[in-house]
Amino acid sequence: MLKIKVQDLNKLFDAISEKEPLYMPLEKAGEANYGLYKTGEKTALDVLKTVKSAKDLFFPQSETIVKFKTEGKNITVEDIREEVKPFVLFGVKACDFKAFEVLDKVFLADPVDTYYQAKRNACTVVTFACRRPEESCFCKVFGIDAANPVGDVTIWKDDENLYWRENTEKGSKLTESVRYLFAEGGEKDVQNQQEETRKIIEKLPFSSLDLSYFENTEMMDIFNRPEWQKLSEACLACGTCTFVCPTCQCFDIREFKASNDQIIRYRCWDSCMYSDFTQMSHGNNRTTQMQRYRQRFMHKLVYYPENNGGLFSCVGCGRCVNKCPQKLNIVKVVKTLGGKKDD
Amino acid sequence: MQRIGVFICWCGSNIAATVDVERVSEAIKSEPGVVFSANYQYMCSENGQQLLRNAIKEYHLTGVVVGSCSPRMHEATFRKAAEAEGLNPYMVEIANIREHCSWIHKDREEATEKAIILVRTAIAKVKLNAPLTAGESPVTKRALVIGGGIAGIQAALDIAEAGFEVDIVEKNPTIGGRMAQLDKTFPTLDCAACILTPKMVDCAQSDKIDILTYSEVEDVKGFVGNFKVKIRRKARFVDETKCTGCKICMDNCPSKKGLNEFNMNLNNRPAIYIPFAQAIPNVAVIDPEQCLKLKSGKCGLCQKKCGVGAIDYTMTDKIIEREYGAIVVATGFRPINIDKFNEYGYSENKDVITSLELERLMNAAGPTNGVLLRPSDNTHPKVITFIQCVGSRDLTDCGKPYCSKICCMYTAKHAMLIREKYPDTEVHVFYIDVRCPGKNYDEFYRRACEQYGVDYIKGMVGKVYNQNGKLMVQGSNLIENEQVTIPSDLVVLATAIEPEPSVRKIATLLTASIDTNNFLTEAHPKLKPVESPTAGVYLAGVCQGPKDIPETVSQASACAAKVIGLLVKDSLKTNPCVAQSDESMCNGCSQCANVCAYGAITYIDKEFRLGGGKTETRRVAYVNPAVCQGCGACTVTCPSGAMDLKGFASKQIMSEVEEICRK
Amino acid sequence: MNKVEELIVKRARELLSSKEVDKVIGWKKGEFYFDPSPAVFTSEEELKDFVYNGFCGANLSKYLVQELKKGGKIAVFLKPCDTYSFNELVKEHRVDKNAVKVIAIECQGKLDIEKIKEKGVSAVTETEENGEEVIVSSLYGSAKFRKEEVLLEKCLTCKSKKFAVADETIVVNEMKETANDRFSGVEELERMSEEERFAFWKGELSKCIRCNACRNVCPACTCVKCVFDNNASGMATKAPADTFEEQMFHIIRAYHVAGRCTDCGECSRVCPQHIPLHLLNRKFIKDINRLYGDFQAGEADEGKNPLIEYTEKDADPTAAVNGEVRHA
Amino acid sequence: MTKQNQIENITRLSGTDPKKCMKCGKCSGRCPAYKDMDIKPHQFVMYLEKGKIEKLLASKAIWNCLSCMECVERCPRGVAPAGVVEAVRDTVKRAIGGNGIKAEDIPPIVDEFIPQQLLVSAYRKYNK
Amino acid sequence: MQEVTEQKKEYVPTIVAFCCNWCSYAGADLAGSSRLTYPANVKIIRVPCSCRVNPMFVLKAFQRGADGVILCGCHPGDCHYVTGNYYTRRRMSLLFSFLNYMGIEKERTRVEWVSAAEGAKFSAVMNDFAKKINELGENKRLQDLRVKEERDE
Repeated sequence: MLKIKVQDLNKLFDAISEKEPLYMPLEKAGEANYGLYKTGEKTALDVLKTVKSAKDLFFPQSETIVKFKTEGKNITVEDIREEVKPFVLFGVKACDFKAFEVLDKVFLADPVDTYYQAKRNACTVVTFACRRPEESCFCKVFGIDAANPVGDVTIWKDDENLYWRENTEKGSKLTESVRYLFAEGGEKDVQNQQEETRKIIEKLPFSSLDLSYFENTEMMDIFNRPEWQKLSEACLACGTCTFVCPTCQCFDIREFKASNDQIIRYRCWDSCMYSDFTQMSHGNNRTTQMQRYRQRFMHKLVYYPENNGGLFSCVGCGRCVNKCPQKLNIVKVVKTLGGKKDD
Repeated sequence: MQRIGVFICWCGSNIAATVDVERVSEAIKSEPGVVFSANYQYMCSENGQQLLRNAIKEYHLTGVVVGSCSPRMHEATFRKAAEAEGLNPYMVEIANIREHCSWIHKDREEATEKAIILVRTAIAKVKLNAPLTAGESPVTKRALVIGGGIAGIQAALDIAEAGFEVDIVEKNPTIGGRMAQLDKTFPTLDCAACILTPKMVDCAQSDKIDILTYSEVEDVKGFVGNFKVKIRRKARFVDETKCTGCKICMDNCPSKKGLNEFNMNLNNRPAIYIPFAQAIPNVAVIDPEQCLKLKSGKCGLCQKKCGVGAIDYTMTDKIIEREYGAIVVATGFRPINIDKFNEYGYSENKDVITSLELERLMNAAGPTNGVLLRPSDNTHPKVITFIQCVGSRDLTDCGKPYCSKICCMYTAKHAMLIREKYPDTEVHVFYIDVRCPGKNYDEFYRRACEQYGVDYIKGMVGKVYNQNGKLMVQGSNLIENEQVTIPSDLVVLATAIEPEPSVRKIATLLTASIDTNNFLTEAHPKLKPVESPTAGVYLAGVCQGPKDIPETVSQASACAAKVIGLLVKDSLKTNPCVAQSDESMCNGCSQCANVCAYGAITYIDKEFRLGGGKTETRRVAYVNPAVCQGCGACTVTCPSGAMDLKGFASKQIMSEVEEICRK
Repeated sequence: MNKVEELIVKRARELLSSKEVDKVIGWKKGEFYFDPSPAVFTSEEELKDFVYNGFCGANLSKYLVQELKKGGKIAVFLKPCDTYSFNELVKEHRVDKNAVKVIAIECQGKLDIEKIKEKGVSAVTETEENGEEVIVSSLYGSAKFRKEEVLLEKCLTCKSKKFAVADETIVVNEMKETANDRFSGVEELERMSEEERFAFWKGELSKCIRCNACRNVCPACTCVKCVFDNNASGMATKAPADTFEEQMFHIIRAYHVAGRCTDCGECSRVCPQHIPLHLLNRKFIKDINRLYGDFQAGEADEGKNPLIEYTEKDADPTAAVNGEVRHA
Repeated sequence: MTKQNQIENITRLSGTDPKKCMKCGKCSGRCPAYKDMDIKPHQFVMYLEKGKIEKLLASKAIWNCLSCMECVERCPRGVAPAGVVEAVRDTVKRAIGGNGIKAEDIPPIVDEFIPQQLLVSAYRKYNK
Repeated sequence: MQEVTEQKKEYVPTIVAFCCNWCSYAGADLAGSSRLTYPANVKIIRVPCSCRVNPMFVLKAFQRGADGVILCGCHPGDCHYVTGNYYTRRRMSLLFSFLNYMGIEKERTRVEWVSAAEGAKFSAVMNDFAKKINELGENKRLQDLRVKEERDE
């Protein structure tokens, strides 16, 4: 294990970013989000939850897929894919890291999403153990250890030091390039911090959330529960929950006419909360907000696990709990539906 | 697939000298959708049009762009040519490469480049054009005239003369209006009744005119050519078809306390009355406020005395509904209330009177039988002082900011008549300005000074007070730079006039706009002075702005001409470039109707299928294409974009923008 | 249970039991003390979950649009600022006021849980307002704050504690008007140079994730189909694919509610990125007041808003933009 | 102070726009002190409009105006001749300097018959 | 004017002018028939009334690379549709003030009233506006980079 004084962190960031683009939580206009580090930038490593998750780096909110050029009656297709240069994603929390696993199962399964894959392969992920999880966190429910995330490198941080552990070959390569900034040691401090953190996690209000209902109930029984109506009543149909969610993976493919002979086809995040979600030429198979609301949670808790060996597509990051304008969230859904298992 | 033909006009050398027309045609050829591109010396010529027509036929064109002079010049020409060949005329767009290009640029390169862009822009628009068809709506061949004063009478007579039926709705028991109250008229001094009453009789005798007195417009629906109007016929308590106007009822009526409105409340009349001798219809009416029978059930004398059994105390208001093709508003005016001008002491002194009251005091049929006696003691006034601009040109709360226009002339008339009839009377006139533009008007005023010795004093009166029975008129004589005080026997105030207040309700019903002074607004102050912005509604007389009798009559006849022009048509072609609301997106917020100057937008409840067998009823906007003028104000007000304008659709304009900005 | 909440629940119970209304729109308790959600109550039994506390910031008026479509008479609890939204909805025929019983309720300003968390207090179990102080109790003890430290942005610059409409009122303690000037934020920006303003908004708007929360929560945004969702509008966008789209969305959003925005502040409250959206809306409000005379949307449930109104003497755009003119 | 400044100053003090005057003379027609005024109320407005302030500054009428405000009250165009009179008087007064009435002189001369308004008006009139 | 254009030859700004059919478009026609010049980068779009101009059109123009947008309508009080330009006046006052508040240079947007008789005014206004836009140069604050990329190619 290696360690570096917190006051030397900027040296570390500069050193990494000199070699490869470095993406990490930055504070811009008062909010912490992942962004490209440049010297002098205001970092936000201590913020527990960035507003948007780290998934942007592999699956950005909007991404050009292909361009078309028309010339008279001819159309040429321009492949805009370029080789993605290696980059470092720094400070990913355990929940967000777990979310990559959820996304991988979607994007890397056959047929492989090459846009996602290129970025995923090019990235060295430095995960960051949580020290002070808060009341909206419930990663434990999904078997995540917030005190010991994996990734290519894992870091811990206390008031004095940042501790560094390489986990993979990619991690070693990164470590090598910045090794000169580090000193050896810190195992004990990390261990102590982990114990502290795990103690806090035990006490968190949602840590005892019980998901067994969703594992043991027939899909249609859950689908037909009358409570969905009440649960969704206050939903504004905005996309906040889906856009801050680290595992939401739906996207829409749209076109933009950049000029008279140039069309850009791009994809952008879609939200199952939107009325045009899965809109088809015949119309829409979900016509009410209740149905759309149900879709989101059925997908997270039932459909996705069904297709992926029981893996839930929620990682308990709690962003939706914090950000929903009307304070609706997955915890309320789980408790409302799961609380009446005997029905 | 669109098949667009592009025609570039040389306009002789007007375009071709600065724009390389050959290059433009060539550049346009490769534009997607363009199947034909040519240039020609004079596109507007017979041969040019033939070129266009041939291309439409040969290439089965779905759209045409002509790069030529301004669309304001030849759009109609090319549209007609296209239509002749079976192409919808609204599939033709003009690129203005003359006024907006060749004529203003010197550099050939620059001008040619710009011309190409302008033509491309027109192509982008025409690609989104939709064939439009002018709608037709039938015309009800009957006109409504609201107001039975001289304006309404003249308009009705002229319309009837052309052979159309016309109804006059008058809220008073008789037609005649303000003019009937006047004694003499300027500048000829002929008697008002002598020239007005024959016209009133003509109205009554015309088989085309239906006079609905003692009636008010209650509701107006519909639009130009197709108005549906509800008219309230107030209970007269006298059967119009039976009453002979014999006046026996009047003589026998025991209630004599009703104020005589016709005589400006200067004397009294019975509860059952005919407003004046030449009233049309010459039919009595019962004032329910004064009638003992109606108030207390005790009396019924008139019914007993009536030889033809015309009196019916059980009569109630009736609402009748009629249809009209055009409406003339001629609601007239009234003098403003001058109680608040306490400097003139109108409410304190009986001998301070308004000009209209003086008219009655001088009229042979008036309360004094034409002998000028002052109201307080019925004596001849020896010194009479006139004050002009009372309430006119006055920015305070009491007055009106505008010039009432008629006062200078009628004051001169009054002064002159008094001096003529009572040469021993001293007449003074306080004035700010004497305004007499008009044929023989200034001459008239000068006559008052020169021939009749009326004393005109330049200056305004500051105070009128009673001192020992004399009215002391204290004012400025600005020419002499003196403050003068004139002890007078009678003071006459040239009171400002204002639109009859009922016009407000009528304006609302007709969605005709009203200005800050309650005058109806004309569609254009110079070019459409008798039209209201609401199609099919015309304005005559003072309801539109202060004016005298000759002007009123001219305007009324102008209205009639407009109405006749409308009613001779069997149907009206509507402008197809009108707004239309996409009901599936409209949520009936009513913002669009608020900005529509023409009242073209109404709201209907419409049922929508939601899927799953469910339906939803929603309030949505409906644009009446016959009324909409196509300005587009509503389209911008609509946040959802449900409202769009045909021929100038948002998508079309945006595609033009895109094309212009393309480099 | 606080006194106001007690009275509200009591009244809701009466209304439901007497069948005077078919449903009640209020707030329902969440997982914590600080996360109540808007909810529709149809039975007395459901009312056990009714809450009204310092975290009931949500404006309930917009829910009437969807609930009224289902039929029945509804009682709704509206805070002073929410009553303006209600009037605006009535004005635009979105809500039939005859089918609604407006119960206007006391509000002393609502609290921002994120501000409290930023102060290091988590696991809040209760709050108590004491004049200008707020006592926040949590699992880890209690803390005292000055009210302005923990109020929602929209409550810091509350425009009025007057009820624009009320069939009945439930007010226990007098509501004090705030002395804060709600336009000071706009003025601060106006004083900046164009470059500074541009940089400010660029920074703020670059955070936008186009989640549409600001639009969807807005009581003035009730279009059947929003231009941004309508592929035929030529303006449809789903993501901030380019900085222009961020700008355009926020310009058009603010413009479309100009003259109709009551300044309820919900847009800023719900923004996950804390973009000060109220500064956009208030610019329009400020300009309207400056150019066309003071106007408060939602003050009445009829009448025209300044954008569908005019006077002949209105300022010319150039003078208006240069700030040279003011309404006389 | 240049003449132009002086004109602007008087206009500002008077709170009236002399261009609004339509020269009807109603102010002078109403003025109760008319006979004693060497320059009449309407002339005050006109001289100001024409910039002939030396005439105004030399006028005796500024001391004769009763400040009854009738002219202001009656003006149909919202012009305030008395405002101009007062503005001129203030200008003259300020040029002379010093106050015409000292506060300490008042109590001895006040008796119960002096209306309060007179005192107020005298202060307005003779103090700078 | 001529000088400025020559100095900055490398960048020719794009100017979109929305003109109402009844006054300003006719004013532009008159400018043409009077041979009163103005720069060729001013391009006119005909609308029935200035009140037809949706703020979205203005934004669209900027998105597509316009460097200046000007709206011309009948003089207030002379609107062919009676009240149309009164609404325009309010809408654009508020919109342009708002754009400026967002940091967009206020000289990039303008409203002018040009009657059908004012050919000279039309040309003068366009010359002046084009000059201002030339001085400001390329619009970089309200543009779509995707469009710019394609344009610059």
